[in-house]
Amino acid sequence: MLEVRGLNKVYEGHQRRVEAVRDLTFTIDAGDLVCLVGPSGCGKTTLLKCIAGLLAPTAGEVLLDGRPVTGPPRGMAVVFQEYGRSLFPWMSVRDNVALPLKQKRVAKARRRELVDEALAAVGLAGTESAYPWQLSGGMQQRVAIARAVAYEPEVLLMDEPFAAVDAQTRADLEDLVRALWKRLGVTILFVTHDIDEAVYLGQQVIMLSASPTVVQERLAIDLPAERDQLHTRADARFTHLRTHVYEQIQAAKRGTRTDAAVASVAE
Amino acid sequence: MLEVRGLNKVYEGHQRRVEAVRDLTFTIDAGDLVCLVGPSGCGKTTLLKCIAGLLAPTAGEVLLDGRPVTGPPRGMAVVFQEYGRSLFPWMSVRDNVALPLKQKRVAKARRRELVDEALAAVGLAGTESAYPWQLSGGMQQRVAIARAVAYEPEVLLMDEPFAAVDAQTRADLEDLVRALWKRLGVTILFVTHDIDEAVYLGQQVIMLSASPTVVQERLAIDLPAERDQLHTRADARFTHLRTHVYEQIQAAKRGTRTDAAVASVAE
Amino acid sequence: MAATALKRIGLVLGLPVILFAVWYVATDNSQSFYVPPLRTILSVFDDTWTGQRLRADVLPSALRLLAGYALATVLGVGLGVVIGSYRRVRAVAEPVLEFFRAIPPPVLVPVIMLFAGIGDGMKVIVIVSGCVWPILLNTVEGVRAVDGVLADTARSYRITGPARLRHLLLRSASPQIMAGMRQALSIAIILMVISEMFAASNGLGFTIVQFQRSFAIPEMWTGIILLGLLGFVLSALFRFAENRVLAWYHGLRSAQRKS
Amino acid sequence: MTAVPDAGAATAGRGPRRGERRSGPVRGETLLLGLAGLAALLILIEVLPRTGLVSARFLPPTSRIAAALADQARTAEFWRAIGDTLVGWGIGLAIAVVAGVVLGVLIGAVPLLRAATASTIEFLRPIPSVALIPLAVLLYANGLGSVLLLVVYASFWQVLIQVLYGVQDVDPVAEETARSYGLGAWARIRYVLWPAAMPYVFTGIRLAAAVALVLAVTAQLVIGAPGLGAKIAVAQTSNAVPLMYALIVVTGVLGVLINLAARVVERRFLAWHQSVRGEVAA
Amino acid sequence: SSPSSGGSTSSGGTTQVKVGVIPIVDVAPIYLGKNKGFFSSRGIDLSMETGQGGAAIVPGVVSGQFQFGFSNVTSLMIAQTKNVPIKVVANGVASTGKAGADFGGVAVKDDSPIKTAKDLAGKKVAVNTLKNIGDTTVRESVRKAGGDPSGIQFVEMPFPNMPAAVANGQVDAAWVVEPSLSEITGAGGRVVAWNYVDPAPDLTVAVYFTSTKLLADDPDLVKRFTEAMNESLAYADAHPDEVRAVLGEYTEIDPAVRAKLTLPKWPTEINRAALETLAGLGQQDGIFTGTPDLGKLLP
Ligand SMILES: Nc1ncnc2c1ncn2[C@@H]1O[C@H](COP(=O)(O)OP(=O)(O)OP(=O)(O)O)[C@@H](O)[C@H]1O
Ligand SMILES: Nc1ncnc2c1ncn2[C@@H]1O[C@H](COP(=O)(O)OP(=O)(O)OP(=O)(O)O)[C@@H](O)[C@H]1O
Ligand SMILES: [Mg+2]
Ligand SMILES: [Mg+2]
Repeated sequence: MLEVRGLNKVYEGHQRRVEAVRDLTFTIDAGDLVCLVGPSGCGKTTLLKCIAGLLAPTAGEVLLDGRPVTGPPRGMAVVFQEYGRSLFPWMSVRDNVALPLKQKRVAKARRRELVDEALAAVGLAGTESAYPWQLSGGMQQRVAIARAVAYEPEVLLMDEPFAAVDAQTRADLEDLVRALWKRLGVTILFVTHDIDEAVYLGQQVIMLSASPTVVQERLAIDLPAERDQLHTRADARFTHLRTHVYEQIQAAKRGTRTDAAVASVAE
Repeated sequence: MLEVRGLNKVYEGHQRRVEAVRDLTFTIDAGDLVCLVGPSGCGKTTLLKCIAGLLAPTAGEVLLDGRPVTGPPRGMAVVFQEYGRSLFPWMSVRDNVALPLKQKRVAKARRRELVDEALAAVGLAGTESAYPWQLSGGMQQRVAIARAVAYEPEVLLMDEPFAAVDAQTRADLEDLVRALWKRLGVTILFVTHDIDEAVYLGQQVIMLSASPTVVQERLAIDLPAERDQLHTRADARFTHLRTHVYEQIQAAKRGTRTDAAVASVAE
Repeated sequence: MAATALKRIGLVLGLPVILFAVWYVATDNSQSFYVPPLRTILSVFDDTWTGQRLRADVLPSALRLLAGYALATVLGVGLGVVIGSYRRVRAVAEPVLEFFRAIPPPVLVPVIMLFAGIGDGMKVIVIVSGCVWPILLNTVEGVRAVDGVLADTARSYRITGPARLRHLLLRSASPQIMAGMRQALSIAIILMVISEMFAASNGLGFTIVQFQRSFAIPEMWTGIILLGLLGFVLSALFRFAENRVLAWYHGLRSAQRKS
Repeated sequence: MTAVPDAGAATAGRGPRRGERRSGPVRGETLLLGLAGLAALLILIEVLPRTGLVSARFLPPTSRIAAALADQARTAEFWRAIGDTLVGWGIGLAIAVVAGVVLGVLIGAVPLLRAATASTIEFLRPIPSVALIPLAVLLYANGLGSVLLLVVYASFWQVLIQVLYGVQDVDPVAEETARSYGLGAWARIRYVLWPAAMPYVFTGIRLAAAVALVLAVTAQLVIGAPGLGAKIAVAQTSNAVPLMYALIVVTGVLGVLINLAARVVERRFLAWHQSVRGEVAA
Repeated sequence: SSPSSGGSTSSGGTTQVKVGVIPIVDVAPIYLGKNKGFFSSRGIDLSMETGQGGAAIVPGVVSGQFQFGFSNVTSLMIAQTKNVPIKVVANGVASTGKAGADFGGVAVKDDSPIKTAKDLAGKKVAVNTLKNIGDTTVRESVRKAGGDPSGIQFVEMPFPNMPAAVANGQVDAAWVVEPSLSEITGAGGRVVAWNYVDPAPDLTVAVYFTSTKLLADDPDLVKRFTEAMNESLAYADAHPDEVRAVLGEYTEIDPAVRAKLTLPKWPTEINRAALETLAGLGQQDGIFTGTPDLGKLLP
């Protein structure tokens, strides 16, 4: 459904030339929930922007349903890492969430419903009329999430969407994303730095290497589909998987690949 | 050394009136490393800004060395939650880190040394001449940290400073902060959402309640002073403490206080 | 590389060439005394703007223009920073400034003459009196709009006084200040002309007004074209400077967009 | 530890604090301070001729200007002149603002258009309205058309340039957000580009408002279209110095009022912007 | 009247006529004549449009926006050399011809070392427009007084600003007309040269003109305007008190000044000989590029 083929992205500046992504190839099936982890600065955001059609790759291509992505595709929602700047400061929280729906020509009543639901789901009921800059960092981030959730997208790209919220809220939001995924069959690509989160949420975890970036490993998470914060995280398999991912990330940062570990998981 | 007394902060807007902090009273001794946790939107950032002298409390006061704080005190460094916006976009990474030192009249050679060290410590050697907006989110956040570290402050306030970096980098930065603290005897107030991090880093953890915000509990972390990522986190006491903090945060979100748990830890 | 250069030249010259062509054709049979054929205008251009005249009229004008513009920039940015930084100063000064801003230069000039005489000083002051406004207003707004987080950062690191001015206020407001300076550039040219309508005996504006008065209409049009060219050249220089000063800003704004 | 708040920082720290009060008193105070500023100017003009620094023959003291103004205020002709000036100003400004904004957004949003028009804009901008007077008279004599031509020509550029700079000021993350949610060109202009450019546009409108007034009066002054300018011209040629200053004062006061109105509108529409919110509540 | 008359609309037998004038003393007759009905009796519905000088009036007349205009003769001669399609239709205003009692002259401060026109040589003198009637006539005055006019530095500024410029010493002398002349003399200033008197007796200073197009299209209207104008001029010349009164209508001159200022002469005849002299002076000073063809310009 979503195919990334030989993706390469080089940022050319005045004196700076950064090869953010060297060569990425992977596929995500429709309805998959894939988590993406990788060292800071390895090109996750870059990759997401290329998939979202916001950035033209230097080489390679992104295909969505077999068609190359040249601009933002219909039915896609993105939660940006720079959540604060992605909210429109001139609009109330409600309007921020409602605007994409309006664009999508959702009827007014339904729009209201969706907005209210989404805001309630992220724990922001009651802040509808506030401006984003009147909110705390975590609250702003949740507005951005609510906007994506209310949009009911077919493909959802999230770039470290829970970085600014507390542990409890984070757990709730994780469950929200899984619920949304199950209910609507959304295809989700989820960037996170929290390894537990990646394993808890994903059906698949893609690990990126440090720069020059390639896919370090792709790991299927063979935990049961029904997950909950208490039991899933206490599961031995969970611990095993998270340890593996952790080791891979460490290896990625060192620039090596611990093939032994892969074998031990893939066995 | 740092005293917060009956602090109350109300934001008055056009139609909105938010009591961000109801009544906070606590003391931090010189050379303490205190972690602050609390639900998203409970007023941690507000508290930090009041301590930094950037925001006037509605009631109550902040005392530093017995004197009331009315403006940013000398020798204090702050890492803001909105790291991206706290970097000067017109300056290179190097200049961003060097500017406060210049202001502090650190000699040129020493300045260069400090800047290079700090950037290397956060893993950003080689990006000195880039502009902040040419960096990834996590890299930007690390520039902000490097700036604070290079400043060699006496009091260091950090607002979720590791939110945007990967697990491995985060662990490294945690150790960096502890090393800095030990080396310079800095007083550190560290806001985090990561409970493990709070317990791992702090000598004390202050838990805030949900809004209207008061101190829910203050917990001394009785782990050995020498900590390391592998062993400390595997320690049973560590697990015990983190579970306790987690329960308190959950309770805070529900608006209750699990006094039983407090007793069990404080015993 | 050559292709892009060619494209740029095409973009710069394309529209003007088309417009001049339209002008040429549209006025070719013009009988109107005041709208002579472009052909006629162009044919007198060389004789009108001889080296002698460029030296005697255009050069003094240009010098006054630059002096006035420089002074207005310093004044506008300086006052703007102060007014933008302090709400009370702004409250006191704004009505007074708005008062003067609304007075037309032709009315203001005699008043200025009362204080500044009729020499070059007066003309420079007239230029300043008109082109300081866009710089001032934009600086005020730019300084008021400094990002709150950035301002907090500067304060917490005790970046105050001149360092704050240099590293925070001016840089942060510079996109808006540049907008003001660009506005001011063409206004300075306009006021150069107006100032030379009073007590002048040389200058580009003076010459144009003389042409107008003595019914040398094609020559007057050449003067207008020359003003346009002057504006174009100055703005090209300005753009060059702006691209250096705002390199970070253009990079920041277009980093994601273009690539 | 010597982490001590020092006095300098303490005073600096009070800056934003002041602004934290409710906006009501702030606005009242602003008004009072503004009036104080104007009063100081009036006193200066009263004192200057009295100290003999300039002759009262050429710069009459405030009291005499006020007397001349009071005389004028009793005539219907005076109010008609103000009306005429405001009509020329208002229509001209409206045309300039609409044209400036529409073209500015269009040119600013389409990079190719921007590149292709830049040189032409820079060529046309410095052409003074006064040089266009014969052309204006040729077309419209001393009617409203002449005034409008000069007013629109001069103030259009002010809006256009500000809009061009404003459009470029959109936060790329906000822009990308809009694009990723499939906002069309029009929606992006309306919901993202326009609000982001608004601070620049407001400055442009305030600049243009004054320039329009200046040009309306100048046009009347030079080509005798009815209005304050024509009255100033008569007062000038008649050597009626106090009257001339009275009329100039009226022009200036119009400028102050226009700016006041612009500020009120701005506070409403830019309540979200740092420049306004920074002032009302920290 | 003819409906084809250039730009003017006729209604009920009267033709609407716009005249571009400068709101100064010189044009009092046309206001007076309008009040007296000299124009309406000839089927002319007259309205005055004030402009600040040739730049505003001549294009208006040429384009037919105004039917007639008022201008000084040197400006019109310049226009003629440039083939501007205009024609003089009536006299405008003339010097009184009396040194010591004319409506314009070169004035200095009371304590100025300049005593006579001869002393103006090498000095800084303000005129309202350069290369026009002011500087040519001032030069002639200096020449006649035995001075050398070549070193005079003329500075351009509007008449109303001259009193201040003279008082502040920004210029050594200023060629001014009423009422600014009264302003200077009232403050103790002296007149050192009568430049409208010196070049020729009873110098015609300004005239009314129209476009050649209107003259061709509607000669009848022009004829009626000339008649009415002449009647107005004669009436004004004979009734100075009424002139002083009408000044109160279209100017803001202080009543005290109005009562005392020196009025010009308003003969109906254009003084051709004087204009030829003026043309000669203009040519001598290089104001014209060619020779003005007075035959073409004057009726
Ligand atoms: N606009 C830009 N100009 C130049 N280089 C850039 C730009 N944006 C990103 N880069 C570079 O590309 C690389 C990858 O950046 P990217 O933002 O994709 O990383 P990331 O994986 O999202 O990191 P993080 O987890 O820290 O957010 C980095 O080295 C960064 O410096
Ligand atoms: N400028 C402001 N205007 C109005 N209300 C504000 C403002 N800043 C913060 N608040 C409100 O104050 C409360 C506390 O905000 P604060 O930013 O201190 O929370 P926080 O604890 O830092 O949260 P987070 O962990 O999400 O960053 C929130 O309810 C927020 O809406
Ligand atoms: Mg990123
Ligand atoms: Mg916060």
